[in-house]
Amino acid sequence: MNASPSSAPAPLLQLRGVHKRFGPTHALRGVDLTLHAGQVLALIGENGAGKSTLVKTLTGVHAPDEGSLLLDGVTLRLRRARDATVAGIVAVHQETVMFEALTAAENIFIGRQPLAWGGRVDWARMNREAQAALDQVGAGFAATTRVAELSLAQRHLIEIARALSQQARVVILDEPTAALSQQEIRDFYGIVRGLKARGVAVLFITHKFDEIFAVCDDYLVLRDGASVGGGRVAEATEPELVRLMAGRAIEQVYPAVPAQRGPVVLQVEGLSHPTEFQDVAFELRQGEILGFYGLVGAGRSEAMLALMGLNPGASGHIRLDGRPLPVRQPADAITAGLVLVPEERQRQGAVLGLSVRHNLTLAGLAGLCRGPWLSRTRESAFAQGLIDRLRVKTASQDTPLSGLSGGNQQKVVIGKWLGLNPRVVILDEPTKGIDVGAKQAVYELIADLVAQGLSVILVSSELPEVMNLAHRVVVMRRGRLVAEFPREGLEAEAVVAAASGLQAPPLRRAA
Amino acid sequence: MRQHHGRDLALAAIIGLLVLAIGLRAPIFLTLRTALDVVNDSGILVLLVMGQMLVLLTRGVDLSVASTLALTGMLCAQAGRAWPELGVVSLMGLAAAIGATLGAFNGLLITRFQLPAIVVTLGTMSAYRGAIFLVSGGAWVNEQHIHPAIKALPRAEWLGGPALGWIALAAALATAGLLRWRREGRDLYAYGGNPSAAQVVGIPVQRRLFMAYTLSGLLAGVGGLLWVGRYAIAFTELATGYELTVIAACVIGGVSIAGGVGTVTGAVLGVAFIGVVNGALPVIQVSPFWQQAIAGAVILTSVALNARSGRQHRRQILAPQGATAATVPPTAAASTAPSQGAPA
Amino acid sequence: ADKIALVVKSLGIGFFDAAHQGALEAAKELKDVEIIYTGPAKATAEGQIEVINSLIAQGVKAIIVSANDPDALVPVTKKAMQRGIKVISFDSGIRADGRLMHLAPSNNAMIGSKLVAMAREVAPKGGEIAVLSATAQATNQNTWIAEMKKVLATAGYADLKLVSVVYGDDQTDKSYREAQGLFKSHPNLRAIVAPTTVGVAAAAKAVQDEKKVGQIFVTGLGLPSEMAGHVRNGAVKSFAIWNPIDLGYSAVYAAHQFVKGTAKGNAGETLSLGRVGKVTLDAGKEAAMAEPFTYNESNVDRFAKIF
Amino acid sequence: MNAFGSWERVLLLLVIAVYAGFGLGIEGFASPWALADSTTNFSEKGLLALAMALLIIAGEIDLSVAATMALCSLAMGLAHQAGAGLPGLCAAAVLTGLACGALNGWLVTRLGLPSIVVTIGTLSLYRGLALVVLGDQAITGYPEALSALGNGTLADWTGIEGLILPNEFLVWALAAVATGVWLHGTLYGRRLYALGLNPIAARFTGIAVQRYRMGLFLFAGLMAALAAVLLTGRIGSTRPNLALGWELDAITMVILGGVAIEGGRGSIAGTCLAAVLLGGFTFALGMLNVPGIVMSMVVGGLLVGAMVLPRLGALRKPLPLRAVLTQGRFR
Ligand SMILES: Nc1ncnc2c1ncn2[C@@H]1O[C@H](COP(=O)(O)OP(=O)(O)OP(=O)(O)O)[C@@H](O)[C@H]1O
Ligand SMILES: Nc1ncnc2c1ncn2[C@@H]1O[C@H](COP(=O)(O)OP(=O)(O)OP(=O)(O)O)[C@@H](O)[C@H]1O
Ligand SMILES: [Mg+2]
Ligand SMILES: [Mg+2]
Repeated sequence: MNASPSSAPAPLLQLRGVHKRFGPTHALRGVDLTLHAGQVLALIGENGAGKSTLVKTLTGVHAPDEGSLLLDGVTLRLRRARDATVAGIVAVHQETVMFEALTAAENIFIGRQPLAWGGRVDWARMNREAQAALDQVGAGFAATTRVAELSLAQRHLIEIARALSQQARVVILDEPTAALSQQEIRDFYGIVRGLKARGVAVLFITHKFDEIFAVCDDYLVLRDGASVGGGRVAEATEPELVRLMAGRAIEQVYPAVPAQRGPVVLQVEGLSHPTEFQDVAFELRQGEILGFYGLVGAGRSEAMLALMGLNPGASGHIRLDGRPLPVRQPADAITAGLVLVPEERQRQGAVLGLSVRHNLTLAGLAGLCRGPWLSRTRESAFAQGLIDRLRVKTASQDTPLSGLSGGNQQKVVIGKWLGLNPRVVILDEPTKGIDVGAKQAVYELIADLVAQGLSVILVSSELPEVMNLAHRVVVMRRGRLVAEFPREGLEAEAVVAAASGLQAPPLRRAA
Repeated sequence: MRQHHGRDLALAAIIGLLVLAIGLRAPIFLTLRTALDVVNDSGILVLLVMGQMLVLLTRGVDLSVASTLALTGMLCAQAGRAWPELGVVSLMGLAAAIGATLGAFNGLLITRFQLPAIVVTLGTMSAYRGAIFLVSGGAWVNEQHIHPAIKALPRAEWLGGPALGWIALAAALATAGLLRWRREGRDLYAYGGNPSAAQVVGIPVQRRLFMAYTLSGLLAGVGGLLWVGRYAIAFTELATGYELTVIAACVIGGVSIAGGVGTVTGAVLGVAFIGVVNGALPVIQVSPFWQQAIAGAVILTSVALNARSGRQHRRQILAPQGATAATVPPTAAASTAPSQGAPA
Repeated sequence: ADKIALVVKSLGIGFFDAAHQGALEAAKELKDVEIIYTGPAKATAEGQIEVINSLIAQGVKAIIVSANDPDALVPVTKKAMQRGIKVISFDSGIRADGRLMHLAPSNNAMIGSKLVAMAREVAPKGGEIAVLSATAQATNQNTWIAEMKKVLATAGYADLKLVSVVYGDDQTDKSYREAQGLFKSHPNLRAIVAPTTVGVAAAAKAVQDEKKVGQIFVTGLGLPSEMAGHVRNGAVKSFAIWNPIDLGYSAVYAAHQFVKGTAKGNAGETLSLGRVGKVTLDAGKEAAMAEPFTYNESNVDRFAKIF
Repeated sequence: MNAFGSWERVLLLLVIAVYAGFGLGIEGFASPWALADSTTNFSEKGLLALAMALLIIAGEIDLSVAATMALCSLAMGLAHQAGAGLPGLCAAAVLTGLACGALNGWLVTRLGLPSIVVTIGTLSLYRGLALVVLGDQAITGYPEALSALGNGTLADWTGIEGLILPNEFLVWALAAVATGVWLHGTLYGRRLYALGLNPIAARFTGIAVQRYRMGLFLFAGLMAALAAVLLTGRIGSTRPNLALGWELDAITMVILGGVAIEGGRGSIAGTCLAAVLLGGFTFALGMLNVPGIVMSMVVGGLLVGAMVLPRLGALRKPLPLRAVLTQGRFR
């Protein structure tokens, strides 16, 4: 089941029958993979299919339980992460791998700084070379900038520069564009093509189909830890890929959203913060999905945190059902029925050390208790209900959340609010880094929610998502609401233009 | 790093003011003699603080330093008594070796078994202390039995300056060099800043941690030899509780307990601060009963100030003040330029 | 053999180790006595209580204790006495209701005047003196300092001025620093009196390091083995200590008589202490041994070999 | 999170082994009097350990608990000198304990400082204050009622001869049960674990993180006050060095009890078993006349050994105990 490129003699990198187990989880079950010089191979699969695990075995972070790795036809044993780097295999990992207190240059060269006489770190040379690598990826900042001062997207560029500067023969990109803006993604494609032209083999992991079709030559699909198909991208179609990934056909990614909307539920006025956003004002109706679009760093997440009382220094007026809602801390908002699924899943949403059950019941615990006393039976019944409803893939309720794949973690994080029967759900980038199947599940969930009369604020940087789901879309740029569009007649260009500030379209209020 | 300069300057200024204020009350405090006393008194502390700082950078802590110091001191004193023919160099080597071994044992437990440093060193703190009792049978090694070379070392003058000062300076420079110019040192910052990322980029994490604890032990061991020489005595309770002083100096000097942050300059200033306060309290005749309370208050104030200065500035998303006037606010733009065309 | 326990403030103190020697000597003479030498890890009353509890459980016949706190040990020693264990204190006493007798190494007034006399010896024409004590809570230290003050207030000592009392907490580095502080704040200082073994050694070292030998003299209570070097280099002219060996020896003799029932612990009772002689209990059921013995160049080396 | 997991079972076996082994091996150890006395080795420290366990599970630590005890005892002394009776003394201790806890909590929650640094500072401060007020003095002569409280046994107030369990032990046992039920049986306890594992996510879930932290420091102050009342009653004297170094003993109990120092894992049962284990063990060593310093060395070794042993098992091939140990909390 190998991706076989059209014209290439000896493969550069080969994986044969790789197995990896984490306790009871069989994450990789005999994966075979072949990669040629100058080839861009898309590795796709649902959440938890084993993609990141595969990357980690390729880079020496995990040792495979079985199977072998061949470079230039020679078996290679990777004992530590260093060994992979030395062999020319480098990765841009899914989680950002950054040292905030250090400069960009140091981040690029950490652990392999150029040395001058006497084994001293050669700072001058390091800064010079780092600057060159940064310029190559089009980063517009100095190599001596401290990472703490850089944005998320800029940090990603550093990671890419790190990979580039290692004279890599194999570059692995694990969802590299998740945090990049449209423009940056286009620049990024250029970088990938440049690598390809230099004869570097690229393993590209993504959940975005447009990327597969834009830059990849071949694809390999993983499902449940095994390779289930592959071929040339040019000959593939999106539904086909989806079917391979999910093991079933998914015709309709975006569900139909009921059109009728009720009275105004949430009213926000004059939401401001000294440095982050100003005068954010909007209304939300019952059964409505309000899309919040903007480029990364537009301040949407910050504004949402303010609604939850999580952003000290913010001020403004919030009304729920016409009554003023003073929000001083999250509990105020939550009791009133306003809940948030935060953007940074691992840091803000999930308690990774706690089991799936306990994560699911954490928010609604009071409702599952008898008085202050915990009730095991109620808890596990409640958790099982949510696991079934959201189709969470987990070995058991007692599995720690850390043992689940990203997408399944996200389901759990969303799921914990549903037992509370909230009035308004704020979803901040709810599909970041999750696969089509899971995405579809999340979308269906959203549709479900509004059908039940809940209201949803959908913060997203994925335009199709916003355009297909939202009743209305508001656009934020540099901390301000700059435009508002009704669903009918929504045009992608206009939305993107508003978000990037290319033109200033009139602010229209949809009634 | 730039922020740190500001912090170091502030601390240096505070120390300067403190010295002046004390000098006003007791002019004798402003003499060279006092300065030398403070230097001599702080020399050993600098050694320990350098080691502790390496460990703190990795998000660890070494609570066993005082016990390591005392055990090494006791063993060296006994070795000096048993073999009077030993020279200062071999004694120094012995101290370094013993200290490094004790530190390496901590490091081994921490890296090999992946145990939390605070617990391991809490355990070895008691264990090493008990070992002193076992090797000495509880007996003191007295002034007349301390090897003359050990006694002479901390009192020597090299190049017109106190030997303790030079040794401390050497340790500080070596640490600074390690942290600035060696990969090993940079790796400590990286690991402390983001341990899992350090693993991913291929830093040999276990080896670096092991190094940090070994060096901490080594420096504590050398400190032990100097301590025994300076006070010409070795006994079980030597330097009990000194680990808190060491950690306090680090904290005052801006080394973060949370790892990844700290400079040698800052740490040395932290030591200087403690040295000045300790040296001043007897001179200005503050009631001895106040000393501990003052020490606590100083630690609390300095961490509070630390937290204030170190608080992450949040990002500026809104265009900064001056710039807002230049760019027309979107609402205004919308109302004045409807001609640009509505979407749809 | 009858088990007699010697509970000291904390282990690893030369003075008590010497007392242990004396106790063993007494045990040998008394034949049917077995000595248990023990103490807590830190010099606290709580630690001693734990130790005494386990001694009670062992069923020792007598407990001889040097208390870290005169009051705190009373409940536990009362418990011990209820269970038939004879409790006496030595060196540092327990409150009267918590013991059968207290054997003071010397009487407090004697120690006070001895300390002043030794200071006078190095400051014949008068001058400033200072006291370097152990911890601020140490009962015996404070009693002695009070006694010193009484003596200094008398006519013959008007020219000796006690300018400061500082505390080295029985820690070497702190005592050393306190001594240095004294040099600075009192440039005319003539003598430092340190009635504690850690303090006297540290102060002598400081005098030597600061090259003040001959200008400032250290005196106080110390062990010959610990002080011999300092006497030789001149920082110390003389110092005193009661004989800890005799103290341990006598305490065991006293305890033994309680165990055998020959002593009851009534005021006025006389106990015989083997080779040391006899003591008589005063109204507070205390007995004092001799005046502290003074050591100087002439005899320190001889005694340094013994304790 | 489990109230009684495999590590607790190991501890229970060890407790049984220690008591049975020493009971047979040392004459007098198994007598009811000795057993009752042995509880004083851990009862007051055990109170501190209960609070410490909660704090560590929640990702905090309080090194100032023992110093707080000294200050509480001082407050009792001052109240006594002002003529207060037993209730007044207790009130003084409790108020002082809560005040100390509140200061710790305030520094941690308001200024956002790491609790280990804060409490190193307040450790010095509180002890220092006790020293400032007391100086070289001790306060003694407490009312008989307090002494009766500190030295009494169950027999004294039930009137049943032979029930010689000391009051300290009873108070500790009651506090342990209450704390255990709270931690393992209520939603508040559950939230504590979430807090220790990921405070940010906990806050996002609506848990009033800072209020919990503040509450825990207050609880630590309260336990310190309780321990101070009992200890002061037991020894009838207040000195600045009261309970010196007990914070480390309490932490040792907690860690040995299987609470993970990085937070989020551990149980009250484990903490209590460790307290009993250490208490019995040190008492037995005391009866063997092992010097105190060697004892603390052994305890230090035990602490490290308890953590290394399970991992040794995991590294080598099967050891008999391995299955039990590796499922413990040290992972
Ligand atoms: N360190 C680990 N311990 C235990 N289980 C793990 C670990 N890492 C991964 N797994 C499990 O292995 C499986 C594969 O996970 P992996 O992260 O490779 O998925 P993925 O394909 O990258 O998913 P995603 O698209 O969500 O990133 C999952 O079931 C996951 O729960
Ligand atoms: N310079 C930076 N430093 C740290 N974190 C940053 C930085 N820039 C962006 N981020 C992260 O990216 C997130 C997005 O920023 P923000 O909330 O301001 O904008 P947004 O419009 O919500 O963007 P997004 O599309 O990522 O949701 C923030 O939550 C923050 O964690
Ligand atoms: Mg992944
Ligand atoms: Mg965002």
